[in-house]
Formats: sequence, structure tokens, C-alpha cells
Amino acid sequence: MDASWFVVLSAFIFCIGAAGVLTRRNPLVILLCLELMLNAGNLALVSFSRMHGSLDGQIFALIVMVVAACEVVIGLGLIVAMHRRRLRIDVDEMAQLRG
Amino acid sequence: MTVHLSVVIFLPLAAALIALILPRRLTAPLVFSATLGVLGYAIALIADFDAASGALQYVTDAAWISELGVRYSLGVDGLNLFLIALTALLWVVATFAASLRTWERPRLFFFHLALAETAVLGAFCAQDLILFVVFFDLMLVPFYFLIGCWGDGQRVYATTKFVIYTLVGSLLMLAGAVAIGVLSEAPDLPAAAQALAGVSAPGGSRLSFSLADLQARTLPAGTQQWIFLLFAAAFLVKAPAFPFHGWMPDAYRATPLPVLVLLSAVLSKVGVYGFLRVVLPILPEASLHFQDLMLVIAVVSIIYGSVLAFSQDEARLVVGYSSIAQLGFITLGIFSLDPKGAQGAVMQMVTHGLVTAALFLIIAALALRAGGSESLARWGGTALRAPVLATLFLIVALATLAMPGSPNFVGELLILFGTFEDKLVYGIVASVGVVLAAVYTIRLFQRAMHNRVAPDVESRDLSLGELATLAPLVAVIVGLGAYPQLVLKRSEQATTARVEQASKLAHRTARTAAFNIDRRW
Amino acid sequence: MVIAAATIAAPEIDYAGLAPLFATAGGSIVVLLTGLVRGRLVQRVIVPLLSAVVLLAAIGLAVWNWQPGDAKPIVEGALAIDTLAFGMAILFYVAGLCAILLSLRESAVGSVGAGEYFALMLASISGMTVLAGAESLVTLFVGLELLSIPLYVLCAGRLRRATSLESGLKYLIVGSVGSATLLYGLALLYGATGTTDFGEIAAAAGKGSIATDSLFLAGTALAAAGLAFKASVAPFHQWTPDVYEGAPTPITALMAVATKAAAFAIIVRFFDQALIAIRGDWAPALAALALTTIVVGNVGAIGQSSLKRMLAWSGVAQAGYLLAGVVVGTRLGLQATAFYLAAYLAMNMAAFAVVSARERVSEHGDRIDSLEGLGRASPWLAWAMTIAMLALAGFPATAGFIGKLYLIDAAVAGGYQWLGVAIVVGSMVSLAYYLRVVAVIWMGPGDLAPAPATVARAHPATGGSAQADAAAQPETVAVALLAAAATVFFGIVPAPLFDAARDVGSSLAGLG
Amino acid sequence: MSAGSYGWLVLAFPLGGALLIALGWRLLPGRSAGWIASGAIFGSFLSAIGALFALLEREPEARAVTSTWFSYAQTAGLSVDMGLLIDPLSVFMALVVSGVSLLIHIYSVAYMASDRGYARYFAYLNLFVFSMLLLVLAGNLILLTVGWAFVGAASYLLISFWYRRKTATAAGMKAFVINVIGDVGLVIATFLLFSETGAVDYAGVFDGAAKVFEPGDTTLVIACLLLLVGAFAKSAQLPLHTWLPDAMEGPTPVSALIHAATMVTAGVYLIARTHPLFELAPTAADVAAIVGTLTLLFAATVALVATDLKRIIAYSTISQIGYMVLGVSAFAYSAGLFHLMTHAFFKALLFMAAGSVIAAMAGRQSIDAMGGLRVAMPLTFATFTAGALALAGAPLTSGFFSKDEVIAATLDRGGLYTVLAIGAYVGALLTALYAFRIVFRVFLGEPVVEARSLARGQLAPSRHENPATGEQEDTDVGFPGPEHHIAERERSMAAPMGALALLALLAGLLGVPAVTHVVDRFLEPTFADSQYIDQTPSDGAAYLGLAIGGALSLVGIAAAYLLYVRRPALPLVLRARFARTHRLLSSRWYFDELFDRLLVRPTVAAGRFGNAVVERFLVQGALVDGTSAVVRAGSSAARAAQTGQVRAYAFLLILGVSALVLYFLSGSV
Repeated sequence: MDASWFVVLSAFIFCIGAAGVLTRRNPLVILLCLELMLNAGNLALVSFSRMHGSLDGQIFALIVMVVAACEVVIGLGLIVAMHRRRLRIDVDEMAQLRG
Repeated sequence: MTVHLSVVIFLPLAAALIALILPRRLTAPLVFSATLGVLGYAIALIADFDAASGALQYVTDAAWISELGVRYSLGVDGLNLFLIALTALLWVVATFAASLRTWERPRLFFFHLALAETAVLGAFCAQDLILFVVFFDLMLVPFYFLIGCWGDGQRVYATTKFVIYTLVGSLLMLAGAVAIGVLSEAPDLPAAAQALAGVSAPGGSRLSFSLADLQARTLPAGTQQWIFLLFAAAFLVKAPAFPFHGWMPDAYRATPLPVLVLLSAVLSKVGVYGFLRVVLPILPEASLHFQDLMLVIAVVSIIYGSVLAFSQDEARLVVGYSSIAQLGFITLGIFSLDPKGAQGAVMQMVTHGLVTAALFLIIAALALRAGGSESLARWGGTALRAPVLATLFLIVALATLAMPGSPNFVGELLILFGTFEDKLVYGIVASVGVVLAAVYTIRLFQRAMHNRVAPDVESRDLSLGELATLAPLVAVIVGLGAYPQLVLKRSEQATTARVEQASKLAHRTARTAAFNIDRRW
Repeated sequence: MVIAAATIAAPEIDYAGLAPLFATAGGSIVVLLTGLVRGRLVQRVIVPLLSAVVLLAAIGLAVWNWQPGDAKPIVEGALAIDTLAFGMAILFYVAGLCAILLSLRESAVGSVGAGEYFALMLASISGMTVLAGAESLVTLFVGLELLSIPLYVLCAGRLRRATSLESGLKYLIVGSVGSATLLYGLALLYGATGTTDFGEIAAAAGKGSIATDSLFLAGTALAAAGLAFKASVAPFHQWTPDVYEGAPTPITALMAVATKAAAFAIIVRFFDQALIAIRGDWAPALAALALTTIVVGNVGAIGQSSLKRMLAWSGVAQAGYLLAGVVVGTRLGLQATAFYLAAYLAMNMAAFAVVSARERVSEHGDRIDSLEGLGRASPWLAWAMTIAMLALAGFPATAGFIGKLYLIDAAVAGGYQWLGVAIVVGSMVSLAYYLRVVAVIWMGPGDLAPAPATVARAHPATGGSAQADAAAQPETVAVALLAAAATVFFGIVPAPLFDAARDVGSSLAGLG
Repeated sequence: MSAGSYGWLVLAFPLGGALLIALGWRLLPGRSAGWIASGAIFGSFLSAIGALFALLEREPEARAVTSTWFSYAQTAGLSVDMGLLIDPLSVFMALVVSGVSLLIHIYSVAYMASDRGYARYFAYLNLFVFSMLLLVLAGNLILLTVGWAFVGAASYLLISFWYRRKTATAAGMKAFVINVIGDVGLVIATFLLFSETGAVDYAGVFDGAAKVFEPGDTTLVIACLLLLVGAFAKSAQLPLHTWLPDAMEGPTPVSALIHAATMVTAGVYLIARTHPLFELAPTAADVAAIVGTLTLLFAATVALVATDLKRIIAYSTISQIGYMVLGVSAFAYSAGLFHLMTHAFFKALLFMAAGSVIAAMAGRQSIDAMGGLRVAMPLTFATFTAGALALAGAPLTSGFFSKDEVIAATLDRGGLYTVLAIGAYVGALLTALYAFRIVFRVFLGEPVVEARSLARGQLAPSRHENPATGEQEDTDVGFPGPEHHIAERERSMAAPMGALALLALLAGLLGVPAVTHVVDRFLEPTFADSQYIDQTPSDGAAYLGLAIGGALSLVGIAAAYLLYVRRPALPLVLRARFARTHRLLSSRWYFDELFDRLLVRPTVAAGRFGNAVVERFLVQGALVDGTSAVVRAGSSAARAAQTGQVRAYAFLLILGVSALVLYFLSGSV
């Protein structure tokens, strides 16, 4: 079975994720989109590893999942912290630092 | 391998560092005695110097950055001998003049003053291109602070402008220097082979920046040309030459006079010195290629500087613009690519340093008598009660306008002779500058000394301190006027050696056996 | 099955090589646990002390492992233990030590909790160590994330300040986009070559066929972008100023120095080892990036009123200079990069130390005004800052000058004369903002616009007597002075650094 | 003692005197400074005589002694020695200079006695004499240039001696700048000669020139013309003469010494000194002769209408130098130099007497305000008349022989020179006219107030105003007027005037055609190499010339008598009749205005332009502000992109990524 379909699919997912990051203003959604982008990578890895018949890719994918989880956790933590400080949960609002 | 040269170079800095931990009242004396030490050494150098040989003397040569082939190599030859002496003398004078005034944060002030001397001496002595660049840039640091911290008026603006201007030049020079070192090929084996040799030898003797080696190596003409421009930028800004003098008026206005003495008399020389030391020997083809460009810049600087000099009202700026003109003459002499011209340039470097320094000291004295004003409009009639000042000023003024009999005349004469040799037209135009020099110098002298007494001028003669700063300079000026051979004899060998290659090229193209008026016109 | 199982030999582990990593990673856990203990002594003294000890130990181990030449990677070829790795590691550790010292009076420590704070710092440092040694796509990614994730937290460390949170979240979001891009690139590379090992990738790239494989090239491009992001290379630099400004100053210092070093370590390894075969493809692209970075960073830094922000921009510019060392893809370039990173550590640490010292006493915070009159108020800090600025500007007699000289030399020798000139021109522009700082320190307000002398007169710094603050935070002053001293020392006696740089250079055999 | 060491002595005395006075000026009481200075000059006069005899001892052809002290500048093929050339010409000049200077020093001792700047005055005066002697004794062109510039400087100092006067300082400036123009000409000429002959010392240059150039060579002509620029600037020949009348701002003895007797004749000396070159470049010589003639006519016409006593004499000086230039460029060297000598005598005398008169007039210099001083100041009158006779070339006076010898020699050359000689005769007529215009208007006629009060024995009350502008004098510094003394009361003024009067009347006897040839024969060795040496006019021709000249001068004097004594109204009628001509002459042919328009104003305008436009817009505006503006624009752009919006950042990031990807993929296809 040809892996290229999976690759194309992963590329699509990656772009969807990216688009989401660019368009959404709610950090939670943005985090989800980031997950999407990472998982696109995972899909690609897995399919390639299938293609090459080597396990490295799958191992890699597992690791990435862990990493993704960590990132989300941190993100959520930060969002909570902001919420505590009564800050609007909206990425466009956080533009104090600029110039 | 002589250590004493380095010792002397770093003597002022060492003294200043010690002074930093000593009580304030000891600072000035300590630094001053250090400069005296340097001066004594310089005099000994002149006495001991072997005029017959054009080779480097008192050479110090040690590996510094072996990876980059940068060596800590110093040496003295006819080219820098008298510039070292000039530096030493003027620093003694300036330090003394400075110690007559009270400065806030004196330790810091004298520290920077001394650091500056070390840097300048280093730049003059350096025989390694990178080392030269290092000292060249290092010079800026103390002057940046001296102007910025102890200046007047828009001092921060002025000093920033000054440093940026100069560093723009010298950073370009840095790039050029690296390029020379990397791209120049040794006469025998090609660059590729050298690179390999460098890789195989972890000592990293891949390149050399030693001026001597570089002179032996060759650069393709195309490369030479863009490198030449980089260097020219650095040196012309430093000089300054028209139109790169934008920093000059502001810096001159802001700089405290004792520092201005050094800034104008010594620092300006480092640039033109660089032409003789680095550019002509290492980039002869390019020097020839850009000869006319440089001559035009020189001539324009002469005329422009002179014309502006006599339309200024601030005494400092009169001298400032006149320096532009004088350095134009020096550049002219150098790029006449003729031994006579180069000799004249060397002579002129020394004498211009002397007279400019003297002029600024006189301006300081006059400003003291005119209620702090340095505007010609508010000067006048000082001569009567200050005959000694008037006399010294007169001598200096006549020297400044290069009256025959003054050392400056010998310099200008040689420069003009060198220029006439192949480039008569430039020489003729430059001669106009001689006349204009008479105009602005006499104007300065008359406005200060003659005519009616200005309202807030109370004229009195030089104080002992002022006399002590001024008299030595005038004495040297007069002495050199009577016996310029002192300089010429010692500098001839080295100077001719520097221009040899370029002038050979120049004359191969231009020289014809018999004199032919049409060629010159 | 059983027999088969029996035949499985336990992988023999090079403990020596892993020792520094173990030290920092384990250290972070120990510190975390110690941090659980209540009590001022523990929180204020033991924990920082412990983490400092950990780093010192790590330095020692790294030095102990120091072995010039192309050492064989360990962990199934996933982790290099060569001089490049350890050299960089030492930089991280030193930077970490400085950061710890600067953190002693840091408010973030209180709000995050000492244990967590320092543990995260150590974790991030071990991430850097992994990254610097990564010889496989997997370790690369793991190292990168291990480096980043703790930093996300630390940046947000000043929980009371909205800007801090903002910087944290920004860093997280943009950073994740970056790492996602990187990951996808790595995936494509893996797909193109069928291996995650740099060595094998290099071998694969060596075969002409692959040089035109779009999968491979796309992967390279994406990976390049991801790495460039960490090194804050334009146009992937935009997070830098915001994050640097918002983050606690010690963390900013750590990021500015260590993260950049780690990023360049992996960039060097990735391009000069794994992809050296197709240098023709990536060198021009990186050169273009370098040029953009130099320009953007330098112009961006002009006229910034926040020192941290200014340093961030200048950091971008410096990244551009460093990239030049990678572009040429020569051993000389590698050495120059390593050298400059070391010099950069010294210069920047001095600067950040002074900033943090000032922002605690001056009502101007980290604004440039906080330095006003420093020359009189506390000369030591003033000198440190002055040296740092002049060094960053590339004045001679400082490590910065020699570093730049080295880089220019590498660029010109590598046939990138114009890049050398670009570095020079960049330094010219940089004068405008570095000198402004010096002017403010010594000459009063550094407004370059013409101003009457009366306005330009300097007056003592506002907010707390400066002598007091110099005395009150000796460790900060010490960091500043040591860093400044190192800057000057290596500017005059660069030989030791050059030797180290040469050892580092020897680690990649592939380079000519 | 050898001629050479005498030469050095000649220089040493005045220099020593100058230094002594300059250093000891505080300590010197009363008139001692004056006497020290005079003593120094006397010493150098004696040394000059010593040199003279040292020369006469030698064989005629061996009468050129070079004496080198040390090597002044020797590098890159150029070799200049600090050396003197002692030959008849230089000794002759040295004698004239030191002799006249001696008398004028003595005169000044009294004349300047009450001036504030007494010591300064004599220091300058000695310095001048030193420079002048250096000029004439110099052994090479460079050293000549040095002396050349030194006399210029000394003259500058003495012109603006009363430096509180705007007029004086302005005049000094003018003189100095014009002199520098001359120096430049000299330097360029020196170079051309050097680059061809490879030498700068006279012998080397002349021998080399003889080898290198065929007659009429372009380069040589140019070189000679440049030499002439120097000569004309110094000798106030057209068009570089404008400084000399202004130079009358200086004290009158200075006018006598520098601006009549010695310095201004340096140009004549230069031409005579470099005669071998001019003989190789006849074109240049012709130019010189023509300019000389034009100058002598021009100046004479101006002198006719000028009213300032000193300026009239100044113009007559310009005119007389015209004669000398004509003489030497007509290759009648000894004639020209003979006239130089006699002119030195009678012109110095005229100025001394004028000084006495001006002192009596309390600083007024306009002859319109004078009259009838004969009774009050008989000695001044007598001496002035003697000088005027010599100037007018009245028969048997010195001027009679010298001037007419010049004209006769010129006439003898024929061709173009005939025309010039006629011009010279016209000039002679005018000379006699204006010379006696002064005499009659100042000394004869109705005594003016000052004259009468002086006759009663008291000096006129002092007026503290500048006669030129009428501005109030600044009394800090001395100024002409009652501070100064008159000959009748000061023996040390009367004595030199008397001596000069005798010389003015009798010196001509040194050169009576066919009778005495003292000057010619003494100078002969110097000009032995000249191809014109034997071409002196026949005695007949000479006597014819003398006759014509004498007749013309008598006619002139008679005319003056008619105009200014018999029919005083007539001048006014003429003035009204030829108003335009009169305006042209009295405004000195508008030369000053011309230079003002041509040179001064444009330069000043250029300066303003440079300050207002180039500095502001090019140097500051374009180069400085322009660059910084570009950088600032870039920075604001970079920071504008830094919106703080995460999504914007991410967008740019992804943009960059796609750009990279595209680049790499483009590499693959």
C-alpha cells in the first residue's frame, strides 16, 4: 500500500492546524490546533515508518505524543493563571509587549 | 626583539591605572610624568635612530592571535619616528594644559587621556595590519568619553556622531584588512595551497597580516580596488577630508580645548599615516587606479577647507577647516605617488600637528581673555598688553600659512614639487590654497590681535603656565624651520620605500624621458 | 522465545559520557524534591546552592569527558559526546550558574517556588545538553522540547505581572508552531532517508539522487525554519523581543545566551554534519537569512527604551553574525561560531546582570533611563555595562572584537566576502544603540538629538542610593564584573578560547 | 676674512639686533633700542664693505663666491643648501640696502622717539633688513624665496604697525596676500627650473638651463613669466601694484626704507639675478619691459592728481620701479641697477622730508591742506627739493644720469623698445611735473595755519583722527602726528637727510657716460655671460639721451611752476575741463574696484555659499541626516511589524517557512 496518501493527508492536517492557529483568537482552540499540527507530524512519521518498514518513526511518534501532552498542560496552566488574574482569554488582547 | 617600545607604549596607561587608586591630587602629576617619560624616550629614539637604513628598527614581534595569524609586532622607521615624537610632545603639552584646569572626575579624565596616548602610540608603531586596526579603533574609546563627559554644548550628540563616523570608516577598514590577509597570495604558492597548509597546520599560520609579508604578497587588481575603497573611507573620514568631515564642526565645538589639541593635531594624522603605511605599499595598483579620485578629493578639500576657514566666526572652526585644507595637502602629497610628495606629506604631518596644537592653545588663552568667547567678532586688540602672546601667535600663524622659512613651507614645497611632477594641474589649483591659507590665517591673527579692543576683552600677557605650554611648541617650530633636514634625513629612506612600488607603476605609465609641458598641462 | 529473550544483551551504557546529562537531569529532580521542604533557609539558600553545585559538578564532568576529535556517538548513535557537545554544555552550565546567581533576589522564585524554579531551570539546561549532543532526529526533537517547555513556564514566572504571563503564553504558542514545523520537517526527512540517524542521513544525502528529492528538500526547509526559530533568526525572530522583555531577567539572560548556544549547536550539527553534502542547496538560503537577520535585528534595536528589549533585538542581530559561521560550512566557520558563542556569553551576561541590578532599585525598571548617572552612582556596574556594550559593538581589546574578526575571517575565507561586509555594516548600525547606553551611563540622557548642554548634564540615578544597591546585591555585581572581566581578558588573551574552539572544531570530521 | 664669512656677518648683525631688542624690549631705556638697531645695521654695512673689498681682491672672473653653512633640505633628489652667493650684484645690493637702511634707522631714532611701539618698531626694522639681505645674498632660489617671504612678512608687520587702525590692518592684509601670490609664482617657477635642470642653486640652474633649453623654449618662458609674477608682486608693477599705495599706512620711515628704497626693488634684483634665463627667453623679457613701461606711465598719471602726500610719492615709486624693470629687461642691467641705487637715495630722502612735513602738519597728509612750509622748515624744504630734482631728473642730478641711461639703453635696443623708450620719455616729463607739483604746493604759496604756528615755534595741536578715514584714533598705540618729530629739531633726523640730499644730487657722477663707469665695471663680472654686455649705447647716443631727458625734465618743472605758482587757477580749470579723465586718474584707474569685484567678493560669496548650502544640505543634510534617517525608517518599520499579536507572528513565521520550502523545492526542479 502506498504511503504517499497518508503523507498528503498529514500535510492537509498540518495546514488545517496552521490555519487554525492563524485564525482563532481563543488560546484553548489554538492549543488544539497546535495538537493538530503535531499529530500531522505523527501521522507522517508513522506512515513513513510503515513505508520503510522500520520502527524508528513509530517510536518517534510516541515521544511526540508525550511532548504534545506536556505542551498542552503548560498551555492550560498558563491560561488558568491568566484567568485567575482576570485577564481576557483572548490572544489578541495580550499585546502589551510590542514594538 | 625589543621590549622597551611596548613598555613605553603602555607606560601612560599603566600610570593612569595606578592613578585610579591614588588620591586625586596625585593623578595629574603622575600621568604628566608618564607622558614626560614617553617624550624623553621619543627624543632618545630620534637621537639613536639610524637614518641610513630604511628598515624597521626597535622591532617587537610576538604571536598574538596565532589562529588568525595576527601578530603583536611593533617597530619604528622613518615614517612613524617623528609622528611618535609629535604624539609624545603634544601629549606632554596637552596633559600639562589640562592639569592647569580643574575637571570633575579628574581620575577618569586623565585615565582616558593616558589611554588615548597609548592607543595612538600603538597605532603609529603597529606593524601588523590587524594590530593597527585594533589601536586605530581603541583610540576612539577615550576620545568618545573625553568629548562626551567633559565637553560643552551638544557634547553627547557631537561625540556620538564623531565615533560613529570614524568607526564606520574603521570597521570597513577591518573588513578590508581581513580581506587583504585572506585573499592576498604569497608570491610562490597559490591561495588554495595556502588554505590547505593552514588546515594541516593547527598552529593556524594560514594567514599573515604582518605588513612586511603583505607587501611581499600580491592581490589581484580587482580585489585591490574594493579593498582600497574600504581603507580610503576609513582614512578620509579620520582626516577629515571633504565631504567626509560632517563630524568635524560639531566635535570641534564640543571638545574641551586640551583634548581638541590632540584630536586635531594627532588623530587626524593617523588616517593619512595609514595611507602611507598600509595603502600605498600593499595596494599599489589600486592606489594608482584611484590616484585621480584621491587627488580630486585632496584638492577640493584644500580649496573648500580654506574658503570655509576664512568665512567662520568661531576660532576653533577656522582652525578646523584649515586642518581640512592642510590634510588635503598631505593627501595630495601622498597620492602624487612621488617620493618628494610623500616626504613633504610626512613633513607636513609633523608640522601641521605642531602648529594646530599651538593654535588651539592660543585660542584657549585668547578665550580666557575675551570672557570665554571664541567668536572672532568679540575678539580684538589683544596684542598691545600681550606682546609675548602676540609674538608667539605671529610665529605660529606664519608657520600655519606655510611662509617660506617655516617647516610647513618645506613640507608644502615638497608636496607641490611632488605633485607638479606628473599632475601639474592639481598642483596649480592647490597653490591657490596656499594663497587662501594666507588670507584666513592673517584674518584670524588680525581679528584676535589687532584693530580696536573688543568690549569684553581685557588683555593681559601669557601666564607662566600658558607660556610653558606654548613656548616648547614654538621653539620646535622655529627649530625645524631652521633645520628641516632633521626630519627629512631620517624619514627619507622609509618614506621612499613606501611609495616606491606605486610610484614605479605611476611613472611607468606617465614618465617620459624629456620634460614635456603638454603632458603636465 | 525464551532463548531469544535470553540472547538479548542489555545495551551497554557509557555512563561517563552521559554523566553531565545525568547530573543536570537528576539534579533537577533532587532540587525539585528539596524545594518541597518549607523553611526560609531551604528556599533561599539550600535550593539555589544545590542547583549551583549540580551545575558545577556538571561542568567538572564535562571537562573530565573532554576529548578532542570525532568521538563515536553513544546511545545507539543518538547522542554525541564530542567536544562540540561538551563545549556547548559548559556554556550552558556557566550561563546557568550566572542565572542562578541573578535569581537569588528574583521575585519569580517566590511566586513559582524555589524548588520548581530551579528544577525547571536545570531541566531546561539538560534539554540543551541533549540538544547540543543530538545526532538523531529523535534526540533533536526531545532535546528541543525539553529545553523549551520549562522555559515556557519560567517566562511566565512573574505570575503577578501580566506581561510575564503574556510572554509565557506567546512563547508557548509561537514556539509550538515552530516545533510543529520542525517536527513535520523531521518527519519528511525521515521519510526521505528512512533513518533518523545523522550519520546515515549524511550518507544518504551524499548519494546524488536525493539532492533533488523534493521530500528531502522540503523536510530540510521545514527543519531549518524550526531551528532558525529557536535561534531567533529573522523572519522567525518576532517572539524574541516580547518574550525577553516579559520574562524574569535571569531567565531572559539564560535564554539569550544558553538557548541561542544550544540552537546554534544543533544547527551546526544538523547542517554541517547531516546535510553537509547538499551545502550547495542550503548555504545560499542560510546566507540570505543571515543577512535579513543582521539587518532586522540591528534596525529593530534602535530607539528601544527597554534595555531587555534592546538586548533582545541585538541578540537577533548577533544570531545573524553567528549564522555566517554556519553558512560557510567549514571547520573555520564552526570554530568561529563556537568562539563567538563563548564571547557572547560573557558580554551578554555582564549586560543582563547590570540590567537586573538596576531594575531592582531604579523606578525606571529595565528602561534605559535606569542607567542614568550610573557612572557616578556605582562605577563598577557602569564599567561592566560599558565594557559589555563596547564588546557587543565590537570594539577592540574585547572578546567581541576578536569574535567578529574570527567570523569575518571565516566568512571571507569561505567565499562569502559580502557576508563579512554585512557583519561590518551591521556593527556600524549597532553603534547607534550600544553607544546610546554608554552615553546615558556616563553623559546623562543619551538622546542623540541635539540638546543644550544644560539638559545633557548628568545627575545621580533615581530610585535608591546606588551605593546601597551595589552593596545590597553583591552576587549580581560579581556576575557583572566577572563577565566583563572575562570579556576584556579574552579580548587581550584570546589563546585559551581559541584552543577550546579548535577542539570543538575538530569534532565534526566531515568539515574541510 | 673671506667674502663668504663677511656675507654671513652681514646677515648676523641685523638678526642679532632684532633678537636682542625683541627679547630685551622691557629693559631698554629711552632711545637705546633705536641706537642698538642702528648699530647693528652699521655693523652689517661695514661687513658689506668688507665683502666688497674681499671681492675686489679677487680676479674679476673669480668674483662669485658661494659659501654653504649646512644642508637645509636634501631629500628625494631635491637638495637645498643654507648657502650664500657673494658676487658683485649681491654685494652691490647689500651695500645699497644696508647703507640706506643705516641712514633711515638713524632718522627713525628721533622720528619715532615718542611712539609707543618704539622697541617693537626697531625689532621689526632690523628683522626687515635681515630678510632683505638674506634675499639678496641667498645662494639658491629656495633661500631667495625664504628671504622673499620674510621681507613680505616684515613689510606686513610694519604696514600694520599702528594696528589699532582698520585702514592699517586692511592695508597689511592686502600687501601680505599679494606678496604671497608672488611667492607662489616664484615657487612654481622654481619647480619648473628644478625639474628641468635638477638644481635650485643659481649656478646649477643657469648652467643646466643653458644645456637643456634652446632659446625661446616654452617651459622656460613660462618659468620666467612666473618669476615675473613674483617680481611684479614685490615691485608693485601692474596689475599687482595696488598694495603699495595702501602700504603708506605704515610709519613714514618705513615707507622710505621698505616701500621706496629697498624691498620694492627686489623684483628688479630678481630679474637681474636670473638674467641668463631671461636672455634665453626674450619673450618674457619683452613682457617685462612692456609691463614696466605701462606701469611707469600709469603710476605717473595717477601721481599727477593724487592729493595724499605719501601716496603721490608711492605712485612715483611705482613709476620709477617701472623704469628699473624696463632697464633690466632691456638687458641694460647696470643701468637698471644704477637707477635702483640712485632711486633708493632720492626716494628715501623724499619720504624722510615728507615725514617731517607730516609731523609738522600733525598727521595731515593731504597736500591741499599744506602750503608755504618753506619758511618754517627750511631744511626739510631744501632736502625735499634736492630729492625732487633728482626724481625729476634735472640735469646733473643722480636721477638725471641713471634714468636717462636706462632710457638711452632701451632706445638703443631699437624695434619695440624704441616705442617703450618714447613712453619712458613721456613718463619722465610727467615725473618732473608731479615732483614739482608737490614742491610748489607744499612749500611755496600762502603759509597755512600749521606753517605759521610752526614758524612761531610751536607744533600744531595734535588731532587724534585717522587722516585716511577721519575715524577717531585709538591712542593706545602710536599713530602719525605730533608724536613724531621734525627734521629742524632733531639732529639725528637732519643728518641722514643731509647725507641723502648730497647723494641724491651727486651720486650720478658715478655713472657719467664715457667718463665714469664705476657701477658698470663693478657689476661687469656678474653679467659677463650676458650676450648684451658690450651693447651699451655709444657715448653720442648716451649724451643725446641725456640731453632729451634733461630738456624734458626742465620742461616738466617749468610746467609745474606755471601751473602751481604762476597760475594756481589753471589746474582747477583743467580738472573741470577733463572731468572724466580726472575721475579716472583720481580713482586710480579703478584697479582696486576691479580686484574687489573679480576676486574678493566671489571668494567671500563662495564662503557664504559653503556655510549656508554645502555644509547644511550636502554634508550635514544628505550624508549625516540622510543616513540616520534611512536607519531610523528601517527601525520604525521593523518595530511596526512587531505588533505584539501572536497570530501575526505565527503568520510571518509560516510565511517564512513557505518561502524557505519554495526556495528549496525550486532547487529540486
